[in-house]
Amino acid sequence: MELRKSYFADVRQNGLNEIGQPRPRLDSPGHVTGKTAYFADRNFPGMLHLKMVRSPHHHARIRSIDTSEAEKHPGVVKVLTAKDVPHNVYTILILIQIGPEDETVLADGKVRWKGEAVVAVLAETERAAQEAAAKVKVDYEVLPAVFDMEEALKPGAPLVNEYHGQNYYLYDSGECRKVRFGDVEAGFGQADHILEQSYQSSPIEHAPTETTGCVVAPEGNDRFTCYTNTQAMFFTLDNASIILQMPGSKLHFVGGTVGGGFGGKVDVIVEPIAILGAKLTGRPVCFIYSREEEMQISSPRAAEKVVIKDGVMMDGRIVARKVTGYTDAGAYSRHSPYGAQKGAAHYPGPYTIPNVWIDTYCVYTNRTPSSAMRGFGVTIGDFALEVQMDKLARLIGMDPLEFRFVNAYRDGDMKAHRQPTEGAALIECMQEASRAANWPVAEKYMAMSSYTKGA
Amino acid sequence: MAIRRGRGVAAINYPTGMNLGGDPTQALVHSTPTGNFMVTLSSVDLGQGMKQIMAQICAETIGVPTDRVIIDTADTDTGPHCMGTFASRGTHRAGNAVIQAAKEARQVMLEVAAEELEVNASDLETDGQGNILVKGAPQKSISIFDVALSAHFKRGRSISGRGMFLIPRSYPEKETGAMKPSTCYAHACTVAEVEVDDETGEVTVLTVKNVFEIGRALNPKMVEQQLVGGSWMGISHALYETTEPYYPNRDYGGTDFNQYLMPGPGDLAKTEIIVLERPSADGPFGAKGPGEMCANPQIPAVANAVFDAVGVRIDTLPITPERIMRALKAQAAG
Amino acid sequence: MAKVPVQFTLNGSEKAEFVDSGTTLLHALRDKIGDTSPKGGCHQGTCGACSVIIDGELRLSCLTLAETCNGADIRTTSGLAEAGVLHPLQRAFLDAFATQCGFCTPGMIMAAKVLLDHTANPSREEVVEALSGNICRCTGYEPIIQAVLTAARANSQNAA
Amino acid sequence: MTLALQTFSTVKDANMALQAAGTRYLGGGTLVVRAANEGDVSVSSLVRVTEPSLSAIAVSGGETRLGASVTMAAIARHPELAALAPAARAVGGPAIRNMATVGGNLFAPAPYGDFTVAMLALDAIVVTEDGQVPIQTFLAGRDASRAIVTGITFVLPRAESFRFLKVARVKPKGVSVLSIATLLQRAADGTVTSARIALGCMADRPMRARAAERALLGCRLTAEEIAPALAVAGEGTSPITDPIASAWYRNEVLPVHLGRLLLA
Repeated sequence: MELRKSYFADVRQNGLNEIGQPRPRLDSPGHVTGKTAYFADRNFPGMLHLKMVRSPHHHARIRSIDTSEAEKHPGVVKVLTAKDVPHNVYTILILIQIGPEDETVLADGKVRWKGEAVVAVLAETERAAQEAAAKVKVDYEVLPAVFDMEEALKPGAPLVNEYHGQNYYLYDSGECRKVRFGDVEAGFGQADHILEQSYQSSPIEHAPTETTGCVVAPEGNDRFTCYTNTQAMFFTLDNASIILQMPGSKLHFVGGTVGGGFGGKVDVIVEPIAILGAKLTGRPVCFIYSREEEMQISSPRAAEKVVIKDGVMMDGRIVARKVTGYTDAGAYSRHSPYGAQKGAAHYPGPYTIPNVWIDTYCVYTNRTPSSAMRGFGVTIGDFALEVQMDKLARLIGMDPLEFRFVNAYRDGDMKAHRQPTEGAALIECMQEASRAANWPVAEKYMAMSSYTKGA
Repeated sequence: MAIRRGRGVAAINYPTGMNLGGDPTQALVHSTPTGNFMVTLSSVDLGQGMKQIMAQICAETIGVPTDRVIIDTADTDTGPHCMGTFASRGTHRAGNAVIQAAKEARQVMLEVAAEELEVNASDLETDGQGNILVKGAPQKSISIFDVALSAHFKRGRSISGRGMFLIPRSYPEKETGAMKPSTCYAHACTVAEVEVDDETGEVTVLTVKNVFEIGRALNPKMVEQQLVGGSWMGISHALYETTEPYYPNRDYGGTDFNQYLMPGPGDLAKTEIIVLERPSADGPFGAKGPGEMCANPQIPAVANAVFDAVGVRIDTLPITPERIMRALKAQAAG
Repeated sequence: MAKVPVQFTLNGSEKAEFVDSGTTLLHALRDKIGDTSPKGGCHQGTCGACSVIIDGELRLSCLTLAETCNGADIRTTSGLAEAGVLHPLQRAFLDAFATQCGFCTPGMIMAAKVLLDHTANPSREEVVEALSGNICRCTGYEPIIQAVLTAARANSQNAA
Repeated sequence: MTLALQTFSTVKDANMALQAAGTRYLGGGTLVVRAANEGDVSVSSLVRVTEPSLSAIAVSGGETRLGASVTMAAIARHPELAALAPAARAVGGPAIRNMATVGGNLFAPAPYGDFTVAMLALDAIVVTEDGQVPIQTFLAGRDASRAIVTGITFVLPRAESFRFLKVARVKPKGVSVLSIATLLQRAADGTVTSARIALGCMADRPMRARAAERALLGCRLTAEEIAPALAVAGEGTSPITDPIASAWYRNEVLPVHLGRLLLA
């Protein structure tokens, strides 16, 4: 890695002792000696193992659940179903007033995705829990499922989630989050070329080497200590408090040393049910996702579809951009309504475009609920935007890098979501890339600056 | 058979934080009796090095070496609130909270030192090595060790501080979408060079040249860790990864690291990282969040390079050999 | 439940425990003996985080039953430092900033150690091959490869 | 019920124990211990055998016998088995190769079982207490097989006649998109006089590419002359679709990779 200090040297604070120094990481000696304590490195006598009975169907009504054989299985201490969960229908962003509550901790009457948690089995050993889980009998009536976002948005599509009433998240702005800036149709009217293209991704897993999980130990005083690898301590504690209808003062979360997260450990899934198990049995409980669960049950990055329509002039200026983004939330909201609107603010990209129209939809389908991941709401949008930029440049016969200089945002430029640009540095990144990659651009672009339009 | 070469470019920006729900983090700092500094937080280290960076930020602000700072984080019985580690917010939000707390603690520390040295606190400075000196008269000094002892046992002062950083909630305007979902933006431009086997659709990423603008590299080696690993993940996203390979068909989802594809140690592109620093107005020492954006520009850069190599557009991620083969066949069929 | 005796040498000290028949070595080490340096990243044999050295060979402790290890010499990363002095590989991982979350690190170090035990001056290709069963999600592998190459150089200089 | 391991000193005794319901044979553990870890509760008992002959490698003249417990690592480092080393090294990473056995590989479902693809090209004989069966027969009936495999025998190929290719997305240790093993005898003028081609991932278990084998006879290994063989390489295949690749893709690239292997 090279630090190019020549850029922005005038605004950088110098004379610092610790900042800017490549100090050794204080946690690394623990890592290389195997001494770092992750949540699962805590072991308690009498600890129970929690295994989840999961839905084998994408969408089904639950006619009945029979746990009697499982409860009799040797080593089984407790079997939990929806009725055991004090506040079973929840949604994590309720903490920031983004509702409705739309997800069950344990399925109640219906499953909406293959892999959904239905019954939790707590046993003396993992093996006993697995064997007992196999003895839980759930009678399902399979329902039609919908996997394709466009199909889901059509009238008559199977309804994924009754708490929403339709297969999209209803924002205060309606069926989508909207950004309106300038007059996009007028922009298309003046454009030399119009290019409309569609981009698609599929779900992506965080795949941290440490799977999601927690170990819960009763403290003996009605308090429970939860050793967890959550990415957000109080967010998880507060949601657990709501789900369990327990005062937050009864909960003690310990974490902060996580074997990789990448956004995959911001859902509140394992902790509430494990705490409930510890409360109802009085025993320590561990609930750790298997690798298969991490891969297919834990929330992935949402699949997205992005349709971009651009109006471009022969001189390279983009004069109008219309983006319709679809985020595949899967069966439940989790963080997806947030991600979709984060995308709405991002979609114009790092470019100054006078006429912008953005609609972003959060769509429900019968698949594993998606959630946050590194680059949440932006990563797939950037793929679409930057491939589109390449196509536009080629369409008008311009060098793709020069085309980006023409449109690059600079300090003071108004973004479509009506924030003035501050601290821009796109131009300088491109100038340095031009040099580093031996991709020459015209001198006028190398003379540009993010500071002002004039330079 | 032909191995065809191409290159592609992409440029991106990336927001720091998530203000659409309000974005707070708090920190507490206090001195031990011998002048070590305890930072208490509830922020989570996912491996990106949050603990180390908070230690350096506290050390810089107090004016002591980093090894005099201890990080106690992610115990909800002791640590004040943090929204969480996501949205590139950790360094930025928690760092600001630590600075505020450390400044308050530093002020008390200087006041105690001033009493010991019988000067005004405003006349004092730290040398970064654990001493407090009178400006312009460095021979007149006291160690922070002694200042802390004095505060604890003689002067009855608590060398401590509280830090709070909150970006107030932004509510998107319904009709126009006017909103402030984040604060400062990081930037990047990546040029990728690929080889595509036009008989099998296999893509080899030869080089990626990444230029990242991240505000301030608080610890350059740790920044490098993030950026190198992120660049790898970006390539991985471009060419390999998905839990649903036949999306929207729900079948054949991988369940292990053999089936969930990521580049192995034998697939590494020659990776170049160049870092620019345009300090952000509101970041700790100008820092922005580099952790997420570093994995984004490689995806379109690789996609554009594939097009440059073989003349077909793959607008669906991941860009698998199968998608390339299908596109090449469609192209050949005219 | 039938308990079976297991007895082996772990990092030079004798260990004897009774475990449930069918218990994996990974569980025996972590839950019975208390050596948590091998990590359970998949329990499928696909991530390498649980790698240990058994009688000089790299093995996955998650797929090895403890009772098949009677009499074996087992080495884990927690036993690598001697009298508090880090092994050159551990030193090299620190110096190369080759750890981020650290979860894969003990397994990586085991895989690298077996390589260096048999190959004094490995090529980059040999290092890549040696690490190929171990997943890292943070680093992009390059710093780890560099750390192993550096440790190999340090080893061979010491030997010279 | 817990998982219990029974250890026997003879294959005969182990075979008896293996007749009990819920019992499976433990080789290197890469398949059965994984299944148990993943919650396969249909297995409650594991059987293993410590008989030394199972771990023996015997090469005499060309005749080779590998005990069923011989590991991939042992094959890869055995000086007389150099021709097979690429196939042995195709299996897993270093730790897996120290565990995975010849016997286990015979049962590994696609996309695993690369070494068995090599064995199929060699027309190996699979040995059990019940007798000996050609590998192709064994593979066809492996799902119902109850007798412990004790070893595998074959004629060691001359290095120049045997070729092996594993195509993987992830390097150096990905699982197979497909694997190919070829054993070709050629006349002095270079024309192929006999050909055996085995394929991995082109069905749920290793299979022979009979049509391509026939088409290669009498050909020299030039792009032109092998073209007819490549054109029929996919005959009779029924490739798996999995997260690595679709059946369509596997069929699409099989002739490409076979061609490259033959021309290498």
